[in-house]
Amino acid sequence: MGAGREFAKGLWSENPIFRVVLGLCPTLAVTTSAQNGVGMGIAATFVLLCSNVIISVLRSFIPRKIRIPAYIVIIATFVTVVDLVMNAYFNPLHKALGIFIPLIVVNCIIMGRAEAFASKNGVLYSLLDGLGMGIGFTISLVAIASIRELLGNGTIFGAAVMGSSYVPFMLLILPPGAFILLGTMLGAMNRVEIALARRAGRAPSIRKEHDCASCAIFAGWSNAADKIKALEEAGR
Amino acid sequence: MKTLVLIIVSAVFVNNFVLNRFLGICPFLGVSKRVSTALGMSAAVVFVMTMASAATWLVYEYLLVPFDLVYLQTVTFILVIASLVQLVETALLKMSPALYKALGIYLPLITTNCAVLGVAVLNVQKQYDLVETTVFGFGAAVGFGLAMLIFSGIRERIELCDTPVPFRGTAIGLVTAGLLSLAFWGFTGLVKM
Amino acid sequence: MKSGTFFGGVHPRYEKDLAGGRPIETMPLPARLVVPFAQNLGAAPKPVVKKGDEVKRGQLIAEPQGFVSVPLHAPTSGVVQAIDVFPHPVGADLPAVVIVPDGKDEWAPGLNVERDAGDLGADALRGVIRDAGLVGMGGAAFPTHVKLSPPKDKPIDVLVLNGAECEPYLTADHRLMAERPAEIVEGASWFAKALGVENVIVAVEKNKPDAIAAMRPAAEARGYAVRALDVVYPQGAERQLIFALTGRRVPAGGLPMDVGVLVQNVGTCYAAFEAVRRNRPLTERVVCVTGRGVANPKNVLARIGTTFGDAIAFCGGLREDAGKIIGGGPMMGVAQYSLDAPVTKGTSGIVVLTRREAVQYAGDPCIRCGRCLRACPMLLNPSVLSVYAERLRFDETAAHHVLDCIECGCCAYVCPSRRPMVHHFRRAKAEIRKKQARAV
Amino acid sequence: MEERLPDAGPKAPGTKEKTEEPIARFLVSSSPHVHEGIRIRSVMGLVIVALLPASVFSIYLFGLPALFTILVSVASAAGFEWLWQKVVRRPGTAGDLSAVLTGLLLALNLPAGSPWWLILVGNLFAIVVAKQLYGGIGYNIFNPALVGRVVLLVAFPVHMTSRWISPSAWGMDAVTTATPLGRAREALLATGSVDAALTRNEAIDLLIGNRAGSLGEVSVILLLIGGIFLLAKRVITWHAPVAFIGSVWAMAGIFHLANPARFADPSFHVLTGGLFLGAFFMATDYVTTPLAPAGKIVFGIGCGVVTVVIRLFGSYPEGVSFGILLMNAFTPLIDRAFKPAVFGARRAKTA
Amino acid sequence: MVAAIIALSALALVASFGLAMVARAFAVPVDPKVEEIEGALPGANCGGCGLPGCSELARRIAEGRADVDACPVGGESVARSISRIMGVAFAGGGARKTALVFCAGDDETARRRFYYNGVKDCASAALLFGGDKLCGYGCLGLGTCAGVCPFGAIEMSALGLPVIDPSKCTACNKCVLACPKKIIKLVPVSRRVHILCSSHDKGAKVRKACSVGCIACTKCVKEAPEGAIAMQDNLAVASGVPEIPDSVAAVCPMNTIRVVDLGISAPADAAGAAAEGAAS
Repeated sequence: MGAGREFAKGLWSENPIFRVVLGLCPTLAVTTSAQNGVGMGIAATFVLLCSNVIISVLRSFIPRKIRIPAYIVIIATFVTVVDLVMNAYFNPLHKALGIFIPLIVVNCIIMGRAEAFASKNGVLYSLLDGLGMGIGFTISLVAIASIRELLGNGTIFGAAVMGSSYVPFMLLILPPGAFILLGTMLGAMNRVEIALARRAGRAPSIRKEHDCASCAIFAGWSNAADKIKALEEAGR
Repeated sequence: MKTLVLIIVSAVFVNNFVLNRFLGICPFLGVSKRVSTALGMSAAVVFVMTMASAATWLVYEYLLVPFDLVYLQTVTFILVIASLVQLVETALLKMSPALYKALGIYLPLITTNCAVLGVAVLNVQKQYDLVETTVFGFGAAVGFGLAMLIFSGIRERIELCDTPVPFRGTAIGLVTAGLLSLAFWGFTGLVKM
Repeated sequence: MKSGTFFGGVHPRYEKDLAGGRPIETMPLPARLVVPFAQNLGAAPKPVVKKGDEVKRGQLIAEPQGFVSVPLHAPTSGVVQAIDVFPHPVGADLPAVVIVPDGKDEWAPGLNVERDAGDLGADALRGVIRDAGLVGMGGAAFPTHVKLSPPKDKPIDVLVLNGAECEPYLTADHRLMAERPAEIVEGASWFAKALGVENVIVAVEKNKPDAIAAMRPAAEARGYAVRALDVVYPQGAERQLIFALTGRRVPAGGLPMDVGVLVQNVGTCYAAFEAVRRNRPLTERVVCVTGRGVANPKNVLARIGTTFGDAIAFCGGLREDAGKIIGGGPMMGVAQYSLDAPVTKGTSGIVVLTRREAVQYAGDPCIRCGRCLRACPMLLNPSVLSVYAERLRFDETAAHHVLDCIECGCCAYVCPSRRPMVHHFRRAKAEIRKKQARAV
Repeated sequence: MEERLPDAGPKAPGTKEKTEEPIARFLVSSSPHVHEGIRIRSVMGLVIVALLPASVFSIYLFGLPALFTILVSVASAAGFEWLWQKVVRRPGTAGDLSAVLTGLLLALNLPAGSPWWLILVGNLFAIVVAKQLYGGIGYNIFNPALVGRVVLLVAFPVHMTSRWISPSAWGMDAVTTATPLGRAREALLATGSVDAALTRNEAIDLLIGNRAGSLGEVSVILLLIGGIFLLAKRVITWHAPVAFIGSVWAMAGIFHLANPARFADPSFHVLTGGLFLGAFFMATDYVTTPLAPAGKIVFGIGCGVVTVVIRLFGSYPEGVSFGILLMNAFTPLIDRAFKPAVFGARRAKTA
Repeated sequence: MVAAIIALSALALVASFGLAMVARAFAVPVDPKVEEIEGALPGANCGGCGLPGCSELARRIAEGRADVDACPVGGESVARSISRIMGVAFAGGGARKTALVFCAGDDETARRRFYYNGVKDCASAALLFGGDKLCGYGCLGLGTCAGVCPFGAIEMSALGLPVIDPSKCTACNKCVLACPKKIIKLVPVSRRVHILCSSHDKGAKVRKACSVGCIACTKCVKEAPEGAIAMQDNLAVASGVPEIPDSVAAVCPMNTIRVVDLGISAPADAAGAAAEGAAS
C-alpha cells in the first residue's frame, strides 16, 4: 500500500463516521454548529496524529498484555494537552464542546487506529493514517454540522444566510434531530457506496451492524466480544 | 431528599444520557441486539457507573484538588475507572460466580464507555457532593439502561422489518434513536436543573 | 364460559343450502377407480395385488403395516389395470392402484352378510373395525381401531359423535344424520361397547335442525344425549368440541383421551355399523359435491377411488368459471390441481369454487390488527408466528407454539393483509419436525 | 392489491405454447380457500369514515383554513408515499389508504391555518422517516401521524402552540386565542393557581367543541361517536382508549384532590386537549400498539400517566402525543411480556 | 510539577500493579494463532463451514480440530495462508467450485400444472404437490436460493430461473441445502459443458412438461468420450472425468446440454448486471 492510499482511505473507504461508524458520541453532540465541528475535528485530529505517532514509535516496547492501558494513558495525555490549550486560547469553543473534549480519550476512532494500525505499522504510515482519519473525521463532522446549523438555525459559521423569512427547523439543532439526520445521512452514504460498488463491480462494504464485538478495542482488551456473540447466539 | 429525586428524574427522563446527552452511543447501538443482552449490560452499567461516580469523586476531592492537580483529571479518571472495572470483575468472580456469569462479560465493555467517564466529568462540573454524585451516577445509568432496554425491544422488531437495504443496521438504528429521543423530548422542563 | 361454544372462531358464509336439501344419491360405477394406498394417517398399507389381477369388492388389496395402519379393500369387482403415481387429495402425488370395474360389483366371499353382532366382545369389535379398514371419516383419516384402544391409564368416559360439520359448504354428515340416524347410533353403540363407555353425546350444530330432529329419537332410544351447538367455526375441531360439550381442555400437545374423551365422526359411526352388522369393509362413503363451480351440487354415495372428475360429472360437470377444486371443506381442505384426484376414505366433500370466490393471497405485511388473535381457537398469536415464519425464523415459531396450531384457517380467513398464514405454519411445522428428527 | 385473477393476467404461466390445451387450469393454495373479504383498505376506510364527523365539524368551526389544512395534508401524505415508493422502486401501496389516514390524522392534529410548508414537513417525517424507512405499512415502530406532529411541535413551537384561532360558524370571525390547556397553564404561571372549578357551561363547550385547539381535537362528542362507530364495527377494541382516558382521569383526580388550586379538575383534563383523538384513533393504531388485550391496557395506562405528568409538570401544555409516542417505543417490550397462552396449556401445567 | 510527576507515577504504579494482578488472574490462554487465522479467514461469518462464525473456525483450526482448508468460502488462497500460519504443508485442495442450477426450465420452456398462490418461497410451494411445475424435478422459480445466498451471488432472471454469478459465488453450499428440489450442485469452475436437467422422467413425459429437458436420447453419450456421460435413470449425468468437449452441446436435440462459462473472467457486463440487481 502506498503512502497516498494510507492517507486517502480515511476520506472515504474507511471514513470513521460514515463507513466504519465510530465516534458517534461527539459526532452527534457537538455538530450543532459548523464551528464546533471544525473545533472538534481539529482537536481529535491532533490527538489522533500524536497518539498514532507515539504508539507507533513505542510499539515494540509496550508489552502486549498491557497495551490497551498504555494506549489510554498516551491518548489521555494528549487529550489533556488539547484541553488545556483550547481552554487557554479558544475559550468559547472549549465551553461549547464541554465534556466532549476530555471524552476524546474514549473515542473509539483513536483507540481503534492505535490498536488496528499504529501498533502494527511504521511511524510515517501511522502519521499519514492518523492524518487521513482525522481529516476524514473533520470533514464528516463539518458536513453534518453545516446541515444542522444551516437548516436548524439559518446560519453557517454564525453568518445568517437563509434570509429573514426563513423559519428555522429547530429540530435539527436538538438531540432528536441529530440522531435522525445522522441516520438518514448514513443511509444515504450507504446508498452511494452501493452505487459506487456497482460501478466498480465489487460487493458494497456496508457495516450492517454496529457492534462492540467488532470494535477493535475489545479485541485486545479481553475476549468479551466472543462471549457476547455466544450469548446472542444462545439468546436466539 | 427532594433534590436527589429530582436528580434521578432529570437523569433518567429529561436529560437522558443516551438520548439527550449522546453519551454511551457505542454500547447503546452495539449491545442492544437482544433484550436479554441489553438487560445484562444495563445492570452492569448501573453497578459500575454508581461505583465509578463515587470513586472518581473521592479521587478528585481528596487527591487532585488538595495537590492542585485538577488538570490531570482526564488521565486520572480513566485510570481509576479502568482499574475499578477490573477490580470489580475480579471481586465478582471471587464472591459471586453467578452474578459474574450474568454481568461479568459486560464489564470490559464499560471501561471505555464514554458514559462512565462522562458521568465522572459531569459530577465535577456540577459540583455535586458525594451523595449527589452517587445518586446522579445511579440515575444516569438507569436512564442509559432504560433507553437501551426500550431500544433493544424495538430492534428485535426492526429485525423483522423490510427496511430498505441502505438503511439496514446502524442507519435505521440511529433514526429510531432519534424518534425515541423525540418521544423523551416531551419531558423537557419537567425538572429545571 | 357458557357451554356450547369455545374461544375464538369465525363465522364464515356457510353456503350449506347448495347441497343441504339434496338427499344422498348413489353414484353409478365409473369407468375406472383410482385407489391410493395411503388413505390413513400412519403407515400406508402394502399392496398385495399386482397389475392384471382380478379383484372382488371388499377383497384385500393392501395389508396394514404396523399398528397405526389399516387394510385397504377393492371398492368393486374388476381388474387391476395399473399401479402408478396419481395426484392424491392430501396434496402430493402418491402411488395408487387403478381398478377397471367389470360392472358386476360382486362381493368377495363371506362379505356383505348380516350378522348378529351382539355377542362380539370389545377385542373382537376392535378386530372387525380394523379389518374393515375404518378410519376417521371427518378428514383426518386416523385409524379408528387405534382410537378405540386407549392405554390403561387413560380411561375414556365420554364418547362424542361429531356431527357438527362446521366446515362451510359440506353437508355429507348432515344428510347422513338426517337419513340414517338409526344406523349411525347403532354404529356408535359398537364404539361405546368396545370402550365400555355409557356417556355418549351426539353433537350437532344448530344450523341442521332436520338432522337434530332425526337424530334425537334414535339417540334417546339408547339413552344418548343430543346437543345442539352454536354455529361457529371450528366447532367440529376435536379440542373445541370437547371444550364446548364438557368444559374439559385437552392439554396442549395432548390428545382427547388425556381428558377421557373420544370423538368419532358420524360418518365413521355409519361405517362401523356397515362393518359390524353387514360385514362390509369400507369401500364407499358419502361425499358432498358442492360449490358454485358445480352445475348440480349433490350428496353422493361414491366408491372409494372415484375420481373427482367422475364425481363432478355426475353432478352436472364444472361450470365455466370454476377456479378451485378442493378436497374437503373450504377452510381446511386441500386444493387440487387435477380432476384425477380420487375420493379417499377421508374425503368428506369436493368443493368447487369459482375464481371470484376463491381467496387470493397477497402476503402484504402484517398490520398487527389482532383479528387473527381474536379468531384463533387455540389462543395462539398467528400474527407473530407468521412474521417469524416469513423470515424463516423457525426456532421462534416453535417457541411461540406453532406446533399447537390446528390449521383451522380462522387466522387467514380474517386477515386483512391476505397473508397465507396456514401455509406459513405448515412450512414452519415441517421445518421444526425436520429439525427434531435430526436431533433424535 | 386488486383481485389478481389468473385469467386476467397477461399470460397464464406455462401456457405459451400455441395450440395445446392449457395444462394449468386450477388455482392451488394452502387452506383456507375462502376469505371474509376484509382488506387493509376497508379497515383504513372505516377509520377515515369515523373521523369524518370531526373533520367536517372542524371545517364548520374554523372555515376554509381547516379545509385547506386537511386537503394539503392528505394530498402530501399520499404524495410522499407514492414518491418514495417510486424512488426506491417498491410496489406502490398508496391505494391501501393508510397514507391518507396518516395525512388526515396529522391534519386533525394541526392548528387551523397552518402554513403549507409546515404541513409538508410534518408529512415528510410522518410518511418517509417514521414509516417508509422501516419498510412501509406494518413495519413502523412509531405512529407516523404523531411523529409528524411532534416533529413540528419541537421544530416550530411558535406555529404549533400559540397561533390558535377561536371557533365560529364557518370560521367567519375568527380571532386568535389560546387553548383551554394553554390558558390554564398561563393562569398557573401568572397567579400560581388554576381556575379549578369546571362550570357546566364550560364543560358543555368542551364537549361539543366550542373552543380553540387543533382541527380534530375540539369536539369530544363527535370523536366519541367516531370511536363508538369503530368499536361497533370491531375495528378497534375498548382496552386502550378506556385505559387511557381512565388513567388520565384517575391521575389528574389524585393531583386535584391533593392540591385543587394547583391542579385542575380531572374532568377538565379528560375533556381538553387531544385526549379523545389520541385515545380512540392513535392509541388504537394497530401497527404501533400491543397486540394482546392485557398489553393494550398497560399501553393505555402508560399513555395516560405520561400525558398527565407532561401536562402538569412539563413545559409542553399537552402531553397526549408524547405519551402515545413513548408508549409506542415500549410496545415491543409489552408484547414480549403479554404473550397469549395456548388453549389447553394451563391444563398441561397442572397435570 | 514535582507533585504532578509523583502523583501520576504513584497512580500509575498502583494501577499497573492492580492490572498486572488482574491480568494474571484472568490470563486467558489465547493462542496467537487464533487471531492470525481469524485474520486470514474471510470474516463473512457465513456459517458455510458449519460453525457459528469465523472466530469459532479459527479456534478449531488452531486447536487442530478442523482442517486448514475447512473454510469453503476462502478457497485455496485462504487455505494456503492458514497452512502457513499453522506451519503445515498444504497439499493444494480441489479446484475452485461454484454453484450451478441443474434446470433450464424457465417460464417459457417449462409448463406449469396449476396456478400457485401462496408463500413466495420454494420450500413452502413444494408443500403443495411438490410445486406447480409440470415437471416434478424442475426449478420452482421463487428464489429461495437467492434469498439464502450470503454473498448476493444469485439473482432471479426475468423468466424465473436463478442465475448464479460465479465471480461472487463462494461455494458455501447454502443454496444447495436450501433448494427443496435439490437441483443446485457445486461444480468446478473449470468445467464448461453442463447437462442442465435433473428430471428422471421418461422422455415422453419430459417433452410434455418442458422443451429443454433431458429426454434420455443418449446422443450425447455417443458423442462424448467414453465415460464422460452416463445415462442414469432416464437422465444424462456427467461423470466429471473425462471432460465433456464443447461439441457435445451441439448434438443435444433439446438444448439441455450447454456450454456454460464459469470462468472468473466472466464478461464484465454480466457481472455488472448482476451487481446492479444485488444493489437495488
